[in-house]
Amino acid sequence: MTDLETFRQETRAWLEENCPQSMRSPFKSDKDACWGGRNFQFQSDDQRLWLERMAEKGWTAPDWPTEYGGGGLSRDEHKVLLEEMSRIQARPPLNSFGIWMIGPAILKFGSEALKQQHLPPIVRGEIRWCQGYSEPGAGSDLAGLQTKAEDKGDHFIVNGQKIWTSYADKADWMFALVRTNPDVKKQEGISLVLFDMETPGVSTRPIKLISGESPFCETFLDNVRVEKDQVVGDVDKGWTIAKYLLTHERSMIGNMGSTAAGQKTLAELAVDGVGLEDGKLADPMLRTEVASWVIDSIGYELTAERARDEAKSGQGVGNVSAMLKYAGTELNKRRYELLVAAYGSEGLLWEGDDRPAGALPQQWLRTKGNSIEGGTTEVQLNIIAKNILGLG
Amino acid sequence: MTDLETFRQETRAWLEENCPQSMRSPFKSDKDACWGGRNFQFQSDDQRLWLERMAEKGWTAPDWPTEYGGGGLSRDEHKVLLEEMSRIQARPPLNSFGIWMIGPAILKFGSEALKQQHLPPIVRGEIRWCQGYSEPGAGSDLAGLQTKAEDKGDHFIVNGQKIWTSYADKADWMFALVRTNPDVKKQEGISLVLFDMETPGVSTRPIKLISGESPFCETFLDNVRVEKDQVVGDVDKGWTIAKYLLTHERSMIGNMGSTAAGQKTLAELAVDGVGLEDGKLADPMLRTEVASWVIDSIGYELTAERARDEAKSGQGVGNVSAMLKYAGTELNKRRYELLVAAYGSEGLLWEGDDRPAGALPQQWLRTKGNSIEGGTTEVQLNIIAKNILGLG
Amino acid sequence: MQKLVLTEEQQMLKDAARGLFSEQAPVSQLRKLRDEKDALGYVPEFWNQAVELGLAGTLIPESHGGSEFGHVGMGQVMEEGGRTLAASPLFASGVLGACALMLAGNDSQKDILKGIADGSHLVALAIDEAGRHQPFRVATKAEVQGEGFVLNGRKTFVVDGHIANTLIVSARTSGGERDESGITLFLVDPKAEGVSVERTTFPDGRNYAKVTLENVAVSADAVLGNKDQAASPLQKLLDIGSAHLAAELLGLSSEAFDRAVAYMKERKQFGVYISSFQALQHRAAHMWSELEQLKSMVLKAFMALDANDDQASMLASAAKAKASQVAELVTNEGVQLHGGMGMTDEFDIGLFMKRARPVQLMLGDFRYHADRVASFKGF
Amino acid sequence: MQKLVLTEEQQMLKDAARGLFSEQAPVSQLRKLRDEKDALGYVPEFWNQAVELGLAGTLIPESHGGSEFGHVGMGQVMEEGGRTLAASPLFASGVLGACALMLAGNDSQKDILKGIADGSHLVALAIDEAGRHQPFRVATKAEVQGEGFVLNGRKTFVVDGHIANTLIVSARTSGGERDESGITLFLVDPKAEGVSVERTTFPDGRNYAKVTLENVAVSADAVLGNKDQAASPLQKLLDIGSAHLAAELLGLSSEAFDRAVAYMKERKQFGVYISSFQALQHRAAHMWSELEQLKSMVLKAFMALDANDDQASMLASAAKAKASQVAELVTNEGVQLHGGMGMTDEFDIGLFMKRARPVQLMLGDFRYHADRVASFKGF
Repeated sequence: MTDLETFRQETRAWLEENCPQSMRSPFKSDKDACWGGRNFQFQSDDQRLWLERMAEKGWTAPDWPTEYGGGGLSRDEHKVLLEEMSRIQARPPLNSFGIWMIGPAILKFGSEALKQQHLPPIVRGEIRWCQGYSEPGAGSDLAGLQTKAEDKGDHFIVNGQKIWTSYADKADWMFALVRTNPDVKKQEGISLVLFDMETPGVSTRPIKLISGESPFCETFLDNVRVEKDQVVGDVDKGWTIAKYLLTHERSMIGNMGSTAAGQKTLAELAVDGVGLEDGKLADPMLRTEVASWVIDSIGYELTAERARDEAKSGQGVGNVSAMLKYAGTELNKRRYELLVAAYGSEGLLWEGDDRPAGALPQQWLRTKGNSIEGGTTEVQLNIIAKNILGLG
Repeated sequence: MTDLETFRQETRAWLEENCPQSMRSPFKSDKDACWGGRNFQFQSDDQRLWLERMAEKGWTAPDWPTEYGGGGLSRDEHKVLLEEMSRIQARPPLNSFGIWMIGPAILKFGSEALKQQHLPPIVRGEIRWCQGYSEPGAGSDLAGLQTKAEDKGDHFIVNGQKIWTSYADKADWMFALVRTNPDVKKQEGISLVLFDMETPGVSTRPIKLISGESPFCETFLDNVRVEKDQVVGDVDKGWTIAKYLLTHERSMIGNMGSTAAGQKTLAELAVDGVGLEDGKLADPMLRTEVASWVIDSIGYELTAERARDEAKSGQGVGNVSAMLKYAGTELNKRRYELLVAAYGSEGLLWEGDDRPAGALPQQWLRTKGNSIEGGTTEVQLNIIAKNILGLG
Repeated sequence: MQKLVLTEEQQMLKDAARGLFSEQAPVSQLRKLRDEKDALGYVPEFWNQAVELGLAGTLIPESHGGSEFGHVGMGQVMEEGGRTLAASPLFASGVLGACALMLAGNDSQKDILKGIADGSHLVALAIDEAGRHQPFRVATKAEVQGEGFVLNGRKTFVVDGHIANTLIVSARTSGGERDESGITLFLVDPKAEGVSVERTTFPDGRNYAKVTLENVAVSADAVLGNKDQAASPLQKLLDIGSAHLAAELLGLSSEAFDRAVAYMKERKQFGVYISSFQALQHRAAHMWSELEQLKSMVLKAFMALDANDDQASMLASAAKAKASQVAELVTNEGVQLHGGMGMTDEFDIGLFMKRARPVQLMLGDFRYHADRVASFKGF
Repeated sequence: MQKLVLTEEQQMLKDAARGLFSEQAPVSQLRKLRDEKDALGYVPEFWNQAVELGLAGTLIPESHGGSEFGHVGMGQVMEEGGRTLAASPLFASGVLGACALMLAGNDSQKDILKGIADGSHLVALAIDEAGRHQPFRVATKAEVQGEGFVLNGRKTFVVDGHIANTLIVSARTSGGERDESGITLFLVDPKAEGVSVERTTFPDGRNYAKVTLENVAVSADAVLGNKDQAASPLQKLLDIGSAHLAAELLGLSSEAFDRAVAYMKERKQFGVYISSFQALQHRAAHMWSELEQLKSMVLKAFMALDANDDQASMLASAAKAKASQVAELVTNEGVQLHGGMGMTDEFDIGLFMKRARPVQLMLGDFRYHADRVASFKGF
């Protein structure tokens, strides 16, 4: 038996023993996710137990080094773990911007002290993080940020405003881009800093979207003290790290074009809404549009697959994340417009438990942000034109 | 009886008496048009007779002053004449860039001597004109033209190359834009000059298009002598006249979105090509596209009508020619793509007399030029954005 | 042929309407109604002012208290109301209610018109039974009972249903569920026994209701028009309604477009105004072109309706189809061009998108009307 | 699951094909064939070189003289041929002809494969009877006569028909004109009495023929596959053909796109390169994105065909649908981005448009295949 097969058997046995039954089913709603942090209210003892057991093995961050609390798994072992979790429909034990975003950045760019300080609590789900990048005036021009960090010897005093901070009102720490040098090219005076959200001068306000409540907040920074040892990487060199994280984010958002497993497809939903006649969608005009969408979505999903396969094989043009982000989010917007058309007025019911299309109106409106957040469609097209096609 | 009614009765009687029977039917092909000029071969005695009779009354240019050979008709009389000609399906006696383009420019901007010299022969169809505007290097940047006119005292020596000169190989005279001053802003050193195509140094070469033979030519100007009294308006001030003529041209080309009287509509042709099932186009997907086109074309035709009505009433935003040019030509391109789809391979037959869709492949290819000639779609969108929406 | 321009009188009405809506029913009014979950769903003070200006009676003959200004006139009012997203019973009562009575009502039924014109009597049309508009697919039944009828069924998407004094209900008196013949219109008192009206909430915060009819007894007088033969006047009514909704979509799309263009001129990115980006300029120019075409189609449809032109139905459908398409384009682009700000509830631009979709769907979306245009054109 | 990348061998084949086409069959070769109204419609010297490289036998088993490289392999060849608009009997004979025999032929019929692989025997498929692809609407009749059959009917759009040594003809042996069952495939010698083959001219200057069958007598041996039951192998054959045409469209669209991008970088307007105009940049970026999606779909369709995956038909139709759409977009934009120069016959870009439309229509256009995808997906 190979080592990997041994690992699979051990993992399967461990999961069988340690994953509570109630944690072996897909999330029913967003509320089922475990985010951890100082003030997190566990939904159940099972949820807490599942997090603790996984964190103890470092499997909340399976591929991080064990010295920082991670699982220390190889690429292949990591894959086996995911497969075995998927086999029993085990829920992810922890949703975390710490694991997804700032953790990898600290691992790659941070000092040893920062690693020791921040990574273990992230793995254990003790500290919940939020991302302070965008600012009201900056928009697509992220590097044009204005939040100012004044050098005070051993610390900075930070003043400014962040926007689109997901869960800022629930997070314990923030990683933020701030301007530490206003006198150089805009990309060259930016630093990535970390601070506790309980620091005096930090306040947040939730943002209501056109689709209703949202995890987004505005964050106001009013003379906030940030210690110098909380800078990731070098002072004024934060833009490199930011770009690294943005590419990461873009490929996550791009995934929206796909239909998640278990979710009904657009075609199925259209049939629910419109009905069939002689085996064909009863509205031939809508059928044309849905067919066109289905074809495009096949292309999108295969392209995402091909990009992964090419990356593994060391082939392909490389930076396709801009294209996937563009195509995926535009596809998702079209999907929801077609759903609204398929259900008609019944699909626009804003409230109530017995709506035939559920929260469709809110979801439809929410998709409009897909082509704005994480780099607008326009920015993605600029990137493709300039970086890939060499137009300029 | 009002004067206008009298005029109508007299006109009707005159036409009845003077319009030969064979001139009372729509053109069967482009070849039926009478272009006049030194070398024109009349198709029939009737065609020649019809031109001569109309020219004698000045009705080849009904609204030009009688002193230059025109009809001297008022706006209302002109309308009555067109109505009465249309009533008996009288063919236009003369197609002429002289009447459509350079004549009006000379009337508005030219010296008395130029009017005396050029307008009467235009009215009589004795001199055929062509337009020398575009140059190979200029494209959309018309004002960037390079054809150079060197001042030699009482004349210019012109060197350069023109392209897209319609019927240059058949025309007697050319009106051309040339650069008389290379040292000022590009729009400010251009003059509009007139010269005989038989002048030494003028040569032409027909251009073959993707659709086949075309009236377009390249025109080479090699040390061509142009008398100074053949400048329309002031030297270096030709750009104003050019713009006046371009707007005129744009609105003529824009008309392409409409279906000419007597021509079958797209819907009718699609039914010919595809057939009906239960009263509906047998291909439901194509039906969706044709319906969408029909709706857009209704919008286009009504907008052209509204623009005319608003202009008459002194209402509206005014300069809508860019929009009509844009919408009309894009519509025409879509029309022909849909026709190709409707007829399928039988519609692509390139040769032969018994083709079910006739010269469709050539027409389809020719439409691709609609959004390029007379100012590209991109230029029209720029004009709308800048001049109408104030974006910039 | 009539010129495709407004007469001086029509232009004056349009200007007056614009003044009223922008001052007395700005977008902030709709926002307030929505946020406060206002029970009526419109502001009576504003409605009174609109009535005072004669707007409710624009389509009603002078003999019945209206100003008889025709569809072109009322269309200008609808367009201007679209610009400010004004909430009022104008469309339900002043367009659909008034025209239903004018098309099919007998003399005594037409007495209601006076109440519509003076704003005291509100009417709502209860036609749809499913999410997608299929006006001749009627399952609601009206069975003869003595001298009158008894009604059973469910209606949905009833505009201003919960504030109506009279409901106009389509029901089947004969034929199968999909037959065009056999449909009859009834005037129903929403307070009658067996009628329940439930207000529902939509993204645009406007008034729509579900109406349930359970053994509702009505007298023979309640029949509007001829028994079994509602299809023809109903179709005419829906043509009229579609044209007026196209006008509303034109108004809201024009305003959303104007706001997007204004935002482009004030928002800077990468140190320059975003109005200087050619890709955005071309998209804006295309939208403007589309809006101009729509404007012509809407005006022509109204003129054809006023002239009883035999192309009126086709033109109304073409206008509604195009309006639905343009509204979808422009409201989506409106949010996109506003960037992140466009996604916030705080900015108004999202409200135009939220209003557009219900109006697009109402009385048939692009697909419904494009299908009709194709049929009219014989393919 | 198989990775969506080419194997080293497939990449080598692609590179070899690209080398051959670009050197031995550049666009200028097609132009010359067209201008000279060449009787054959392809250059035998080039065909011999292609055969020598094994391209004609890419799909044919080694036992019959081929290299058995599969659809992914042949797809690379088709794509590269699309790039240079290469004219050759490769598709008609090497794809359609070879696969028809492989799918339905008996042992003695399969002997033809050797001739296909060595380029000496050319086959053409005569299926269509009208301008729009409807392969199961067959009016051509085959009536039993003695031991054999007698054929009557007309076929159109027969690719490389006038140079074929063998025609594969679909004809009705039973059932009504629109029935799927009752269709039989026949091997017909174009020199047989009653067969007339008329070459027709298309915008792309390629070989298409009309075939007329007038009392053509064939023996029982001429039946390819089972009598009355051609529908199933024919559909499989058409799936294969559609995928390979999608590959050709991918190739020609990619090349047209590359040329447009190159032109943008060399053409100046208003003193700057037109590649600096953002509106054009965004259109180019969108096209590139579309081409990338198409590339994935074409590759996946071939892999599914090679694996006999039950999604193969759906994926082939999806690929052909998308390819038709993308080719129309890119070839239209290609001409537009070249401006006036793009309209001249002198520039090559127009030739890509002229090639694209026949290939889009061949074996079904976007609409035909989108309809199939919808049916596969149950709506």
